[in-house]
Amino acid sequence: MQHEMIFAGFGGQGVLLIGKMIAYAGLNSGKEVSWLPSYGPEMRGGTANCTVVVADEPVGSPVVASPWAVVAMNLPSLDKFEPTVAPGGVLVINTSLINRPAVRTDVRVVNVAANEICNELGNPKGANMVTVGCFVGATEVVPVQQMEDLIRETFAAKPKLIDVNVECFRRGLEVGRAQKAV
Amino acid sequence: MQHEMIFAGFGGQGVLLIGKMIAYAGLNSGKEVSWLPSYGPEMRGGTANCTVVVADEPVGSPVVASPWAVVAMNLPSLDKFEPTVAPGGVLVINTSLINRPAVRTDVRVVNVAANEICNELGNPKGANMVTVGCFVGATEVVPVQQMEDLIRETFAAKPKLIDVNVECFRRGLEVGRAQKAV
Amino acid sequence: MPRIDVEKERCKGCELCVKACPQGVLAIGTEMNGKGYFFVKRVEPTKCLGCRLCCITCPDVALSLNVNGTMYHYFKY
Amino acid sequence: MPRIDVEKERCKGCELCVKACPQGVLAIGTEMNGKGYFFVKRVEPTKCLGCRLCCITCPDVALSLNVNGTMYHYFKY
Amino acid sequence: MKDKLAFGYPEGLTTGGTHYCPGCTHGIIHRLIAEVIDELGVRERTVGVSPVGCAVLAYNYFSTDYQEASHGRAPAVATGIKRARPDLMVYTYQGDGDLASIGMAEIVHAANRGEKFTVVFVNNAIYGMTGGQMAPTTMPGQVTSTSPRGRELDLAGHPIRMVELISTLHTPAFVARGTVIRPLQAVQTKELLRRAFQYQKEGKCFSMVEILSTCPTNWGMPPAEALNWLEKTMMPYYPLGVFKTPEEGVDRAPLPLCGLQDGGK
Amino acid sequence: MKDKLAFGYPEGLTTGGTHYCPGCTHGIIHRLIAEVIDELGVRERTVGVSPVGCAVLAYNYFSTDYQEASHGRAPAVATGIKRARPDLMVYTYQGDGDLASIGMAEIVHAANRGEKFTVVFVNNAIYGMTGGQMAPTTMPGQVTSTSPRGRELDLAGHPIRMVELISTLHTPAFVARGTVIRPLQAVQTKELLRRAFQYQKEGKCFSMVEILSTCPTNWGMPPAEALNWLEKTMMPYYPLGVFKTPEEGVDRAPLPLCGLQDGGK
Amino acid sequence: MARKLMKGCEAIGEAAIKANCKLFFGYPITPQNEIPEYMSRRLPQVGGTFVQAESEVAASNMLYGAAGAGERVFTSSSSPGISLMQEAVSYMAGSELPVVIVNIMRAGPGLGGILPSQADYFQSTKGGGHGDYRLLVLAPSSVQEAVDLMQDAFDLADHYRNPVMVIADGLIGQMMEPVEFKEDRQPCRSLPSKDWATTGWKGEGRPRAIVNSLFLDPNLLERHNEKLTAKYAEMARNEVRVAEYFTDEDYDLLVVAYGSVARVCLSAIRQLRAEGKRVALVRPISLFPFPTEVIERAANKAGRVLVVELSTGQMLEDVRMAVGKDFPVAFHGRTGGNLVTPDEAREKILAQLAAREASR
Amino acid sequence: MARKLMKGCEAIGEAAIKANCKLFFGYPITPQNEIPEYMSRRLPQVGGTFVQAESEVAASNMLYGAAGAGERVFTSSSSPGISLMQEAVSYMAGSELPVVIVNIMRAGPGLGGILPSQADYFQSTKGGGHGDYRLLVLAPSSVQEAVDLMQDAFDLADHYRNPVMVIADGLIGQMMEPVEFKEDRQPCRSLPSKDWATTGWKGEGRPRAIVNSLFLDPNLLERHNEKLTAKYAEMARNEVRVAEYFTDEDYDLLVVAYGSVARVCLSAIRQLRAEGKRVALVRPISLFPFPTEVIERAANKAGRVLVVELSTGQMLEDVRMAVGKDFPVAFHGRTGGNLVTPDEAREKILAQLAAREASR
Ligand SMILES: Cc1ncc(C[n+]2csc(CCOP(=O)(O)OP(=O)(O)O)c2C)c(N)n1
Ligand SMILES: Cc1ncc(C[n+]2csc(CCOP(=O)(O)OP(=O)(O)O)c2C)c(N)n1
Ligand code: SF4
Ligand code: SF4
Ligand code: SF4
Ligand code: SF4
Ligand code: SF4
Ligand code: SF4
Ligand SMILES: [Mg+2]
Ligand SMILES: [Mg+2]
Repeated sequence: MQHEMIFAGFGGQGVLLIGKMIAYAGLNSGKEVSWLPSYGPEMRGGTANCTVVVADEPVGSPVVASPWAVVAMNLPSLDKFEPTVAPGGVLVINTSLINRPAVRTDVRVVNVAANEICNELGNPKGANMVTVGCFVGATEVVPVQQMEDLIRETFAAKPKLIDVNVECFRRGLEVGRAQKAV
Repeated sequence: MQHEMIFAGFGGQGVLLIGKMIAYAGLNSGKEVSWLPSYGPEMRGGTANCTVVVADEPVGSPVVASPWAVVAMNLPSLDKFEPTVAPGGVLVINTSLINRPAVRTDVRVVNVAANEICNELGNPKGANMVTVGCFVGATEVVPVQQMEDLIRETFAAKPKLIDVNVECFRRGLEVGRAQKAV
Repeated sequence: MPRIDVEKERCKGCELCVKACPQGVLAIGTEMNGKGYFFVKRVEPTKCLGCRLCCITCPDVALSLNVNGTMYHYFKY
Repeated sequence: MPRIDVEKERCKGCELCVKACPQGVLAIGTEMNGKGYFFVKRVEPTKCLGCRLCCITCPDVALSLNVNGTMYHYFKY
Repeated sequence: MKDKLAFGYPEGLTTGGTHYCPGCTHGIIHRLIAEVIDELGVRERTVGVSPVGCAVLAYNYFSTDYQEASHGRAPAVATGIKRARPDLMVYTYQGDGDLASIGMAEIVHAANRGEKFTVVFVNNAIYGMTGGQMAPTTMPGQVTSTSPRGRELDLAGHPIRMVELISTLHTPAFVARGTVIRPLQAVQTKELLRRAFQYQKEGKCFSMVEILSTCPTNWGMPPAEALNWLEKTMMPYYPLGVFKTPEEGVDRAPLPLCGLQDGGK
Repeated sequence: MKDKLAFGYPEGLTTGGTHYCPGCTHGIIHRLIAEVIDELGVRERTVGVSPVGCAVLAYNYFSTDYQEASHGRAPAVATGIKRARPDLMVYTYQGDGDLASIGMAEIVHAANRGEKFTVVFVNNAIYGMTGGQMAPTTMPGQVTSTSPRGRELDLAGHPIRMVELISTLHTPAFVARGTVIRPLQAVQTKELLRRAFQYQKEGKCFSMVEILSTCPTNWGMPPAEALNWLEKTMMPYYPLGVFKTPEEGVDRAPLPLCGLQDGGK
Repeated sequence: MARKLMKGCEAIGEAAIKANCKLFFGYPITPQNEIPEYMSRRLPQVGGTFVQAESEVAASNMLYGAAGAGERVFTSSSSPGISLMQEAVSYMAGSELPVVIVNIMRAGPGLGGILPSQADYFQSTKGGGHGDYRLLVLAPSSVQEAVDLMQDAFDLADHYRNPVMVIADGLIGQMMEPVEFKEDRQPCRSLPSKDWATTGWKGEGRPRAIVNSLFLDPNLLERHNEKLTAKYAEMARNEVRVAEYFTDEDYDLLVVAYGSVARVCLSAIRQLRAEGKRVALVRPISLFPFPTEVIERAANKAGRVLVVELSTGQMLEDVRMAVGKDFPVAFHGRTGGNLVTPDEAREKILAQLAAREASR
Repeated sequence: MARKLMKGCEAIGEAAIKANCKLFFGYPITPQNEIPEYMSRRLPQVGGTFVQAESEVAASNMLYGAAGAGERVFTSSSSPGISLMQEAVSYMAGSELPVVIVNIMRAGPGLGGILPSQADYFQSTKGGGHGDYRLLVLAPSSVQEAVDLMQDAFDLADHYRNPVMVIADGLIGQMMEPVEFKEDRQPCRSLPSKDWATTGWKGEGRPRAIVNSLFLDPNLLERHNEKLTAKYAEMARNEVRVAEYFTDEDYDLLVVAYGSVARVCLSAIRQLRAEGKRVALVRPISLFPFPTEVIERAANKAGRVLVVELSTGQMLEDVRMAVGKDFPVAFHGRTGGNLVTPDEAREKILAQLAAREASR
């Protein structure tokens, strides 16, 4: 099995981080992984994305033209990556910042109002955690426990942030699980 | 016809100049010519030489391994170039600074006490003119008149030097003619 | 009356003009422009002195000043 | 008596020592060394003071000074 | 009566907006240059030279002809332009990495030859474009991505003061330092730029204006705080002022500390 | 009583003799360096760096380990050696083309980082090795093979004074200028070299000694006349002395000519 | 040691430290800034020294000095910066100094862009500097391989007294992959003692050490050139590194690609083979020495070759030389920072297979 | 105009002036110092400007600026200096600037020596700088040809908006030969107007001029690369220059050599032919574009090739690519500044003829 994912959003939204967490979670559960950030001129424009591959075999191409999943945290990202999702794949949309529905009908669309949820939990910077939670909930691409451990590790230096971020992740998880494929 | 010549001596002896004059004289009398100075590390060591080719056809290689003539103004030059003269060629030796006779017997050896002669004429820097005069006298490789014109041109800026140098050249010429092949 | 105009698509919401204005005329708004920046708005337009400090400060030339021609003579700075 | 020795193969005949010597001890000779230079000779050896000015001046370290040990105490310069 | 524009968009700038980070003072400096070019009426014969640095795209922002130089070599490129076409007004726009690090030889020699162009030197004490590495002008103790423990003076030396260094050259020049962190200083800096361009226009001398600038992004602080940091940290070490003018009698080459008489003590 | 050697051949030099032209003062400078190395007892841990210039073969003349640097980059090479092996004594020997022209960036930055090596800078106001082209230090009006009408100040600028330029850096250093044209000055210059090497030995600072030197061959005059030309022409422009020492309180960074208040007049 | 997720650039830095390299001289340039940044953090922790040079010219000459003093040392840069090092590279090759140079190539020419490229192949393998010299050039196609080659690079440099260049692109430099640093790694080649290094001459034990590439006597310089040529020939005999994929099976097309692109091609080829298409891949790992014989053999078996590069065709020339003119060598290149995607590789391969079919 | 005896370097300088080049930026280095020295004397006489740059890095960037401002300009240097120009060369190729660069090659690598060499062939023809670019490279074998090629070089540079490199060695640079400057010389190519040059933007007439090689968008950069590639292909079609000697006759051996060495070989071949030996010579004049077809054809006729260079074998690779693997390509090279003498060439040719005989 091989899963290719693209995480995309504005510069400050932390999409590189959640991509990295998925890669780590994959690695920690015995998979082969790769994480590839975009570092071209688009970064200057304020957008960022990364491509993550989690696979059983050593990863072939870390460059992916039609990913299994796209996680879009803002509108430009949706516009850019929606068309690339492989048929039958997954498209996660942060509806807080994206005010249009998905166009594709041959992929599974998962919606999450990430900014509303994190604001609600008093963690306005936690939208990425909500979103990745939702993604994991909807796909089970990596084990939940791995992800929670990684959140704890990530914020180890700022202990106050650990619980709110775990909380964000869990709320996302619920939202995702509710939209799990059946 | 093609004549290849090497003029060699100490740095300050003016061997590059007499080589250049032969080349100019050749050119002025309608020949093809090339003049190639040595510019390698040997120059630092205080010796200098140049290779001149005067020919009816465009000059092929300006580098010459066995020249038709060698003009040696000091001992190191004789040591270095005597063995290279083509059999039947010409070897001019400045006996004022070279206290050994030629070894080669298969070439025509022409001797000239260049420094004595020029000192005698009150032109201690004129050994090169004596020598080239001797060379031209012995070989007629270029027309005498051309050479005298060139001396006048060369010292045009220092008129006082013209006559003494022409004189040196002519005295050399005599010495050379006396040793002309018969 | 002097009037500061904000070109909202040029503004990057850096707040330097807000800090530079001696009169509290400007403040960062809550709307986002096309590039994702919360841009500056006039909050106390009537307090504007026309001093141009905000204009001189703005790194993105997002502000311009219009005055009633008779009111001031502006020197080239 | 101080004695300046000339290492003739090192000397390039630049004459700097000749000009530096306050006593006229040295002069360019008429003999050539192996490199084609007319090298320096002592012409007034008995006038040498042992001042080392020639030695300090010579770019080619062609000169050395020997003295009778009791005569002077030479400082490292 | 109709409204009158008392502050508007200079002709010397293109209208597209810049890629600079919010609150980066590169933008203010751009505007001041454009205004000076406008006011001197030389836009149609001005050629700018962009550096490699955050201002690499300057050619997109000024409405004059432009050349993009390789990293640090803008003074050589400007020398080429000005020697080819002495009628053109030529200026370089260079960062501190560009000018004071890799381009040190080129700036010193262009100044020393007295090339008749103008250098705008934007000193933000860091490599902005490449993501915040140490520059030769980085302050003692300043943390950057290649001085993670802060600039260590025993390993990296003290920050270089380019204006002071260039001022020691004997060749006549106009050399000054300003900043744009407050409106008054921006106005004063514009005056320095005007003088610099004016000297060039008159064919008098090389001119260089160093401008202390912020890099909120790589300093890791909000724009307004960056202005204060600059004032507090950089300005005491990099004094503002006119350091050298081409007028006679103002050469200030330093003299020896002490004569050789007491050397060696 | 046996004779005693009061002036002999220093151990620091090899015995082969040099390729320098007759009367060229490169040779005197070599001897002084060798004597200092001998006297400090550091020969066995000294590494020299030759330039590209007439002293390119210096590695043949000093009896220490040696590296040959590319043209102008000796300070970078020395930085590499010294950072790799701080226990070694490292010095560069550089001409004015090497150090002040192509190598400007490297010397300024090595000095500014405070690299703990010693630079011997031989300023003969010309490119000796390549046959007498103009150097940055060539005197106004001086005829060279690339300044056939004499150095023209409006086209080539004034000669660069490296000691003055390096002295403006804030990083502590020992910077001085001497010459070897008379025995007394040679003795004084040796003292400067001794101090420079001593500072290095103590790990204190970067040190550089500029030495005014002759090039009889390319100046086109006999050796003795060259000494006089140097004295008459170069020395007034390149004053001898100690310009900077690492001791506290002797930083002499220039101050602005005038404040911004009167800027723009 | 456990596998760790690391960015290519940082892994390269750590690999150097593991190879006992304690010195780094470099100058920032995208997309390899993480290397100097990593070294500036890590080296002081292991008693090493990081120097941010004033330029790539200076950095490369610092390398020269440090290597000449006998220490392991490396630098890294990207295309324009590597161009600035060419004089020093020629000097280091001429003076036979063991150094490691990393080039994380970006798109050119000129300032170009910062995205991945392989257009410095010629510069690296044929000599961007002057004179007859060769670098040993290694091209990893994964972060783990970058780590392994980096460690070998120091051994090879020391063994041959020759600069070794490791070239990759931003894809390798910027991506994170799991890597492992072997605890008990042994040098991959014998390491002769550095008695030629300038460590201070005690007057005995060894001759005076002179690090130098100047030979005024043309005969001495020619002898030096012959010595270097013999060394390069020895490298050509012993240091060819190449990965072959499916060359034991049957195939109608041989793809030749290196570095990041090879990996993309391999993805496409695996998929195609699963579909029954007969394709094989040769991936040169050492670009100098070039795996000429392997490619010649594999190409002959296929009768048709496709070279894929992020350039307008540079390695292509070496492949052409290996293959000769008996059958077609096709080329697909992307430039400007654009990558070859697996789909694109697939399409180009299919087109070549079809052409082969048609020509039968 | 009458023929005049001139030193190669000075003739090159005068040729530039005759080609209406009024700007020279350069830095001294042996064995080409006579070029800057000549320009420093001559340019002010014709209202031109000579600048002694602080380094080759600066000189090449001055070239960039002056060419970008629309003026004809050239520089000259020798091998190590040319290495320092590689970044700027890549920039000039990327920004499509017409400049002329003269390299009077000396022996390397590193500081090497100052005597003749042809070991910068790779650097000149394959790209010593980074990225995909090509220079037009011309190699004269006499002083007169240096003059002619120098004048053409400016036209070619302007026509293609591309740097042109003229490479020779100290033999050509230092020797004196008769030369003639034709009074009525016409440009060898059409000269499009330089409306891209930064001459001041009047707001109309032409778009704003921006001299630049930066393209952040990979698609734009790729398009730029494609444009450059097409230009190089056009050069390859139209700018091949080659001299053939005796290729119309029968021969058993083809010698390929360029520049000074070709001339020495020709001497030997003339003599050998007089003795009845069947040898021909192809002398590439343009090294890029390389006369591949001519060599292929001539080589096929001979069935055996001997390449002679002052290097360890660089052009050799291009000849190998042209010839393929069907018959032997032998090589004779001298390095270190040693020249090939006519006798030596003769001997090597005879050996190849004998080998050919033996293999029949
Ligand atoms: C030869 C070369 N080396 C390095 C770089 C990478 N680089 C781009 S910009 C830059 C420094 C930018 O800093 P600065 O000049 O201070 O300008 P700022 O971005 O701070 O305005 C560097 C090192 C390059 N493009 N070319
Ligand atoms: C990169 C490079 N450029 C130029 C040269 C040629 N070159 C050799 S020495 C030299 C200058 C020598 O002058 P200087 O440094 O003053 O030393 P001097 O000979 O006067 O002692 C030059 C330009 C070179 N070898 N390498
Ligand atoms: S012009 Fe002055 S008062 Fe008005 S908004 Fe700007 S800063 Fe405030
Ligand atoms: S200074 Fe300019 S960019 Fe910044 S907030 Fe004010 S208007 Fe916007
Ligand atoms: S030691 Fe003094 S007196 Fe004696 S020769 Fe030398 S300079 Fe003259
Ligand atoms: S100074 Fe030295 S080299 Fe010169 S003449 Fe005197 S002894 Fe000879
Ligand atoms: S990185 Fe720094 S200097 Fe560059 S645009 Fe952003 S704030 Fe300005
Ligand atoms: S050329 Fe000049 S500097 Fe060089 S050795 Fe001769 S005199 Fe000395
Ligand atoms: Mg900066
Ligand atoms: Mg000099």
